[in-house]
Amino acid sequence: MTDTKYTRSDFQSDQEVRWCPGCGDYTILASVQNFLATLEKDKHNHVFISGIGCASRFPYYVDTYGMHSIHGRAPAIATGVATANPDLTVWVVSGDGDALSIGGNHLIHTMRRNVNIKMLLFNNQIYGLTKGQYSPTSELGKRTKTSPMGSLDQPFNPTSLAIASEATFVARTIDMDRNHTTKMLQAAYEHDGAALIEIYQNCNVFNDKAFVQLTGREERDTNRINLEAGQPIKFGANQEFAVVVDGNGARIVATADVAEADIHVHNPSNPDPSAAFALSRLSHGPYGPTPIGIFRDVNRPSYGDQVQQQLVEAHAKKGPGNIKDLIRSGGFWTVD
Amino acid sequence: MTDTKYTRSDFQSDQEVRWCPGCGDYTILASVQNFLATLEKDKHNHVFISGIGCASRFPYYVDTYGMHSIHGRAPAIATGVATANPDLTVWVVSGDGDALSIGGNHLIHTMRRNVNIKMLLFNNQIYGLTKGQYSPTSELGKRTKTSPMGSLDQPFNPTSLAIASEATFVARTIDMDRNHTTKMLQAAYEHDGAALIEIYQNCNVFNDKAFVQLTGREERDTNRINLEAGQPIKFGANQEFAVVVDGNGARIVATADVAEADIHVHNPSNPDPSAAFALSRLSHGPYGPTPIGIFRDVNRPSYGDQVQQQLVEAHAKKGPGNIKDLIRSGGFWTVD
Amino acid sequence: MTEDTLEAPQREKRDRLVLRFAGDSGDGMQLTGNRFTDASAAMGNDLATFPDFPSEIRAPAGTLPGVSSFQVQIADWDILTPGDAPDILIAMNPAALKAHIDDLETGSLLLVNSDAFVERNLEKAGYETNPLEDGSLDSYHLMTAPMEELTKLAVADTGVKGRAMLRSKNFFALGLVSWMFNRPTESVIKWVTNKFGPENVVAKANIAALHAGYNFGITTEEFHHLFDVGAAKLDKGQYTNITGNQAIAWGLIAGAEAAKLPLLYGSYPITPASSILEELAKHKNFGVRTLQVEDEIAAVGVALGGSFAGHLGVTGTSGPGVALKSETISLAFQVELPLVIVNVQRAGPSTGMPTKTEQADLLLVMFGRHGEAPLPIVAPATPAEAFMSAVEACRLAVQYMTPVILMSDGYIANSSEPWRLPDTDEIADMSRPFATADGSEFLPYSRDPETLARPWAIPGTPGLEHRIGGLEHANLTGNVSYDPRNHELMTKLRADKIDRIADSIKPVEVDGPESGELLVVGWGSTFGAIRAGTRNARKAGHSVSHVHIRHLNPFPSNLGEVLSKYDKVMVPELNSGQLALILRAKYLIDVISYPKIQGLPFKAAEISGKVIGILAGTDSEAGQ
Amino acid sequence: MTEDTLEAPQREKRDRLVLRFAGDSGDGMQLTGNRFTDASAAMGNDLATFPDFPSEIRAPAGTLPGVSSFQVQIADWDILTPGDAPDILIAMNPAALKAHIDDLETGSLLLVNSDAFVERNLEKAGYETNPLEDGSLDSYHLMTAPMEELTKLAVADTGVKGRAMLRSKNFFALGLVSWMFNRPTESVIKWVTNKFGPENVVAKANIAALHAGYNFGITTEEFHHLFDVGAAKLDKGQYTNITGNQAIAWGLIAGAEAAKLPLLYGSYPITPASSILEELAKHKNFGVRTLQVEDEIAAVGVALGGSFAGHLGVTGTSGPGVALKSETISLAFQVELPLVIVNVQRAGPSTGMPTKTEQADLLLVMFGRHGEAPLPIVAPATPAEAFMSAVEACRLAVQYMTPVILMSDGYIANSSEPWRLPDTDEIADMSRPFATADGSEFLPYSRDPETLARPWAIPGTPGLEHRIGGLEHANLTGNVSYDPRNHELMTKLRADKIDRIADSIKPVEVDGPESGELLVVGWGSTFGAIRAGTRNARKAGHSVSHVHIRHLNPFPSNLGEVLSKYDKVMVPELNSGQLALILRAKYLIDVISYPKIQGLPFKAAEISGKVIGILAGTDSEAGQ
Ligand SMILES: Cc1ncc(C[n+]2csc(CCOP(=O)(O)OP(=O)(O)O)c2C)c(N)n1
Ligand SMILES: Cc1ncc(C[n+]2csc(CCOP(=O)(O)OP(=O)(O)O)c2C)c(N)n1
Ligand code: SF4
Ligand code: SF4
Ligand SMILES: [Mg+2]
Ligand SMILES: [Mg+2]
Repeated sequence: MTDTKYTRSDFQSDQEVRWCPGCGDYTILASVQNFLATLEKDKHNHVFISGIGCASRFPYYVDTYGMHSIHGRAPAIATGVATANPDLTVWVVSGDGDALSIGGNHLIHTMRRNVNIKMLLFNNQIYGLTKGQYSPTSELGKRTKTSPMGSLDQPFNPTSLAIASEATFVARTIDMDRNHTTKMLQAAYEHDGAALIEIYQNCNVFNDKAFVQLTGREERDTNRINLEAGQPIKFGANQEFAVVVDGNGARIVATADVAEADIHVHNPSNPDPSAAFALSRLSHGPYGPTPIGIFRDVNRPSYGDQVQQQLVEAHAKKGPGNIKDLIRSGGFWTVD
Repeated sequence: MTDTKYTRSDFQSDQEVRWCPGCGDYTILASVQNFLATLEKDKHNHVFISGIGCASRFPYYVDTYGMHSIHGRAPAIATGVATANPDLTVWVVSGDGDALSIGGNHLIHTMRRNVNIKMLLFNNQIYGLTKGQYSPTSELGKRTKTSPMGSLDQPFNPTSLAIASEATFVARTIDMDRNHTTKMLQAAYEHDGAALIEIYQNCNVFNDKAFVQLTGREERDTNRINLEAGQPIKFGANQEFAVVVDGNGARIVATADVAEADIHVHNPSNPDPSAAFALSRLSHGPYGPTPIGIFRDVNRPSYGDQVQQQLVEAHAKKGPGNIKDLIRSGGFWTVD
Repeated sequence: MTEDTLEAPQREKRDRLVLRFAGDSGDGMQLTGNRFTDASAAMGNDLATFPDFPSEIRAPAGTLPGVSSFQVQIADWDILTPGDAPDILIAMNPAALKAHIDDLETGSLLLVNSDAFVERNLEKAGYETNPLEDGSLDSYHLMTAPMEELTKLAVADTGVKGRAMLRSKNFFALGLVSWMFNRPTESVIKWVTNKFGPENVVAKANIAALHAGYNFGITTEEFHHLFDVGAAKLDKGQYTNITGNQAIAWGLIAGAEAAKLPLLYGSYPITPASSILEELAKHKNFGVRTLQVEDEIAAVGVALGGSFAGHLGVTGTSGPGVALKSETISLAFQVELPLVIVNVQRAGPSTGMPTKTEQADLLLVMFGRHGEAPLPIVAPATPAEAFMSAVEACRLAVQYMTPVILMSDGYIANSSEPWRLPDTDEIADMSRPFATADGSEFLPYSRDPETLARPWAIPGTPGLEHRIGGLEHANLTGNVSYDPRNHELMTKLRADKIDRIADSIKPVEVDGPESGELLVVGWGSTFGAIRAGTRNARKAGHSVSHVHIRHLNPFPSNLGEVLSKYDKVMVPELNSGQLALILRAKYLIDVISYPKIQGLPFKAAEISGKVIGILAGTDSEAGQ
Repeated sequence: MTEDTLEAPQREKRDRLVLRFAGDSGDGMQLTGNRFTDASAAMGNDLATFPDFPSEIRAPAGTLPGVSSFQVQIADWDILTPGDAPDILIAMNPAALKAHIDDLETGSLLLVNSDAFVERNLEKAGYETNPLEDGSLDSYHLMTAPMEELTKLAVADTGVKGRAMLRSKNFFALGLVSWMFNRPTESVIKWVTNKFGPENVVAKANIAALHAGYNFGITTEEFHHLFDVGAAKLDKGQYTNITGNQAIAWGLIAGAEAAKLPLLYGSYPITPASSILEELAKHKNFGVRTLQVEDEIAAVGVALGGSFAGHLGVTGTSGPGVALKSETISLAFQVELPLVIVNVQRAGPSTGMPTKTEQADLLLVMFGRHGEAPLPIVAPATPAEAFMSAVEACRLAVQYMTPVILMSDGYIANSSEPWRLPDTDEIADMSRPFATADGSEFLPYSRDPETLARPWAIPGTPGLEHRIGGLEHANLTGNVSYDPRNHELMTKLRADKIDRIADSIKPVEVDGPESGELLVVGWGSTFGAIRAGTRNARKAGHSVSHVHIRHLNPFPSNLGEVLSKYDKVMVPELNSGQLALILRAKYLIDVISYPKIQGLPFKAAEISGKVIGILAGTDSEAGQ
């Protein structure tokens, strides 16, 4: 072991973890706690804000600052925290219902503003806490308690939506792949601005095996498309598949059928988000070949920094605020 | 004149129109009223639902059914109307603040559900009714009453957002171009499902000339990229510019510099929305070459029809509901 | 013991018995309780249930927060509550014992799954020594059974393997308890078979465990406390056992039918309201449209849109959702369209204790809108009554063209009781014809002279094109108007319309003397405890009556007069005095508020104790 | 007339005068009124203003809904209201005349822009004949001036062309009125020059028109009604003319400074609250962060997040926004963080009449949250007072760790009055140190023994890592808890904390006799009318006193005692009796409610009339 400042236990709160046995949330919690322990950053400078849902219980279990807020509003509250104090690392933990259903508006606005928050979207394609209704990422036709004849709602593709919301960092990972999760956390942490990580999370009680095509021993090699910056996109046990992007979008081809030069070289920092968007359309959920990794990672000044910057400029231009002058600024007269 | 069933005046209500003189809303009103008069559809089968804002006053002036609801909620209310009665044509009229700020969540969900509504988004890049604050489509750095040092918020590109929200029909037009507006209205009307038309609308009081690059005599030819299904995308007074779409997104080239075959042929009904998305990124507001026309037009069953279909299926399977049986369905015992 | 006694043991007759099943949330206590309840219902008992479970889906096994319980009272007379203290507690593990033992009175029965009292579980529950052994339970009548071991043996041949074998232990407990209380096992077997299919291994295991438990009771000497509760002398009729949420769902279907309208239910899942949506979603063959949408604001929006288009728009939620819907409800009030808003209250504020009950949203629904926007409020007193309350809410919405609040709570939602099935043909026709063009100018804000309801002209009607909206509008025409006098007029008209509802609702009925020393006034789910508590006090010779208010706005017109006939008025509420505040303001009576804010319902004994205290002058706590 | 009289004409001295400027919303009436007001302020008059404008940005020219007006009362004593009826109405077109003439008493002055009385405009205003000619105005003192013609001539050389020339006609009117009422024109010229720059053609045109109007007064015989109002004998000090929204914005800055906290203001534009956001956005050099976000829910969310991080989080809106924020305010209450919510009320329900004033959100802010969640409510009585009310709201938020409601309304927001500038150094330090680690276990829900406030430990503080949330939590530790007794305890603790605020606020003060026949109780913007009305009634010999409540929750502790000293209590409110309801509930007094729901403030004469009616027994209308 290297001598890091912290160990995982420094980030374990004294609260008993109360997810269902076998829930993917446990794995993500471990990944996050382990990751935080690798950082130099003082633990009191991390803040976790969540909404409501199974996922949103997360902050209770991490021994940092935290707020378990209300359903859907975590990005807004986190915006306040991040704008007030840009020195903090503000994490948002949310579920697919919390982030994309009731909280959809805050999500897209937080992305476009590039608020410096790290949003972990635990996508289990179901409402867990309320016991199994379909969510905005549930597949068409899904039968749940509230959709006994099958859901009619075309699901969102969260990565597409985030990219179109002008997000500067968008990634996807899988609960069970702790190494990959850690890499995504690291990249999001280093990103200056809003970062969204969609984490496929198994809800073994209400939506078990939703991600089996990406995690199953037999399926995963065929279906997992690893996105690596600067690399041509190939996948399959023997790299036998490749991805091509052109005027019709992205599509999967047999590596053997295309020239190496025609294989799309992944560039998450392309200022134009079109290729990232095209890649996000390769799958519409974990139902076949699905890209995993960083879709987009570009630079734009973060909201908190810019707000701060305007304060500094105003200060430089007008001097420090003086309340005595302020109340006289509209003109005054004297009675004596 | 052909002998249509109606004339514009049939769609003019007795209410005095109360927008500022010179407002682009007048032109759109005329276009819509004229368009409605061309239809066979009975006027009592049109419904206009709006939110709050200058644009949202629209329903008062159209002599059909209408509701001037509350800020941002028109898509939700319209969903109720369209789902209750699929025979109605349900129009939503909204502003950039109404639709994209407070109403953003309903917008994206209505799009993914493919609710059969025709959404006219009057984008004047400003809050008109509340007297000139910046909106979610205002350009970066815009100085308004609430952003005296310039807005810090990266604007939305409404067409990108709609496409990523799984919209089946997305178009853009300009208030002043009444012919083009009419064409878009016609296409939206014919589309079965959710249709979004972004209409660039001049607010001559708080944001005058925002669209001058697309409407000005001198600028428009260079900047207006007409999207026509099946056509290679060229523009400029002499078609001297063209659009190419590849793995890096869409970009503008000199027509002379590319082979005709490399010019992107516009296909709004491509099931993959990636090219439409790429085209939407050509501009981020009306500040240079900007695509006008239909970005996307694909088929997916509409929400209202599907809801209806499930009722029919349930009926076929279980017979008509019988309340006497229902209350006995959990078993019962008799006391006598 | 002879074979004879084995076959037909001596059973003590009781007029009522309270059982509480408690175990881990994974142990299936709700299911066990419900099966026992159904068997009792089928035997003709009157009964009332109280399920109580944690908000975690599956809190960690063996811990206190993970304990789930189900209480049921069965009786041979028409009882009103699930009972105050259990006569028998069935505890499946140490945590369940620890969480509930304090509610058990000395001498009561205690049936324990002894296999669970191993060190790990004891530790998780915070026991330092084993209570089964350390004498701490000596004051109870303790019975133990190694339920896990016996279950494993019982299911060995059914094909279930490994840890899954233990899953049937609740059926073992159910079998044993069935024997003790003389319940037939047939209905349970039928239910299991229906649910899983006859060939299913789980079904087989459960049935095997059930039999094993039953037989264990027969063959083991320990279980000699045998009780029987006879059939209740209930009114003639057909009965079913029903929970409040089910009753509301069915009542909405019946209400829409009586209004001759399709039902459109817009909702967003939230505990404890979700099961109304889930129930309604099953009944598409009634033409019921259920729309699960993105949030509560959209939910009320789609319902309002549905009403505009001529459906009966309904939206259901709990407190946080009502808060979010407030702005749209205000619009519905202003445009005067029918709309029913169901609030299944839970303990707040904020997320509070979502699985616990409370009545603390009364002032929210009464006053929680900007501007002057009074709404009718209907509140059922019991799960069964919720059916007709839902019908009534639909009636008011349609007849008066107004949003209506239907106030339920977590206790009503999940508890069940036998419901005497109404003759649904007798539900009065409450339809109101849509407006049609008659050649004269259409005035969307003209009014029915009696109800003050405006016409309902739905899109698609030739000749009645019109616009409505949230801006203030001129009387009759509905054109936007900023005229000061018109605003005052419209404000009054809208309020008068709601007030007129008082003409069409039932006066309050007094249980007990028509005048006297003390009147207890309640609303909502406290009914059973108040009725039982006041009756008990009356039996003990105290002058006390009970009035339960079902219409909270407007109040029934005789309420003021009734209140004035008693020296004192006391209002028990699961909040800090919200109805009390309104009664004080309206009737200027020094109402004594009796608040309870624990996320739990009242017990009958709490009410009678308070009554006696007030009458004895030992409880001097005045109102507020 | 000699040249002498021209230079210094005989002017009638008046102690007070009420002017109303009325014209098309495009005519610049608000600007004209404000310039006149500033000139009067600079002359030392006391004054009060009442702007009234349509909600359309630019309603169609010439129509009644397009009329915009601005009333100002100037006086040489400390008046309290903008006056009931105008002494002079300046009408720029027929619609303005029609909309306002009914408010004018017989014999009052009427100054009309005769050029606008052409057929098209008459028709738009609904006049069949020209009122300037048909004798219908004979009972007023009518003066006319062809303002458009004269303005055109005046601006001919300034470079303004075409229809734009007419835009300066309000300056012509202002010049003429300035001459009539002896106001200097310098301050206007200075303002114009500052606004447009000295070389700007619009500036030049406006100034030319101003001079032309002034000179027209001097040279035209018709304008012989010349009045002068001397300086008011106001308390010594420096004064500025301030609107309520400006005062709130500055008060928040001052409050944050006194709390030694950066201010973070989250908002979404809404009439009539937007200008608070707009004002605060100008003062980034004070470290003020203004976040215009996507909606009201986000606005309160960012403010709450700001508070969590150690800023003073404030959010401002109007009724519809308060409704939307309700759920998050409940969270803020539950996590016990400071937060100020400004509600600038407007006429509801729903969108209602957004530019009109009303007080109908009192019960909403008092009760409009799910669960038991009482909040302190502070309400300024006048625009100037709003400054210290905002400071007070900040104090309560920080000292008691609670959300606080600051209740203003459209009338306070837009009206102005002279404000005697406080010595801001004397604003008490109201900071509360953030918690820091001291080695002992940190208990986020331990409490200050006096205020019951919990510690404020902000992220970034070493050693105090902790989690807060909307679920019910255990006393002291804040760990999630479903314990029934704990829930009751926490509910009480949170309520007690709010009640304790009563210990730190000023008792109510009585204006008038300390006991007697009638007490008038008001809150908010009705202050001026009630104070003037009751004083007038008292001068006329009636026994009436006035109490104005600035803290609506908790009430000042002497309120009950004060109320008990009068035979009758009357509460005038711009709603249907909301404060009256609360007083009735709390004090069991048969309060007489005097509601006005017209989107307009009370007039002093309405109050005195009601007072006299009640005392004479001719007004028997009892409360409710
Ligand atoms: C305003 C409001 N509406 C609804 C709820 C009920 N609710 C709590 S969590 C949740 C959805 C949970 O799903 P998701 O966000 O996907 O999280 P998960 O439990 O699956 O992790 C809902 C509907 C609530 N608490 N508050
Ligand atoms: C809940 C609520 N919040 C805020 C407002 C105030 N408001 C009315 S319209 C509007 C924005 C108008 O902008 P936009 O939607 O772009 O329409 P436009 O006036 O430009 O046509 C706002 C903020 C409101 N009426 N209701
Ligand atoms: S319900 Fe699903 S998501 Fe929630 S804790 Fe259980 S397994 Fe995890
Ligand atoms: S403010 Fe702008 S958008 Fe509104 S009516 Fe006037 S010109 Fe049109
Ligand atoms: Mg989920
Ligand atoms: Mg706009």
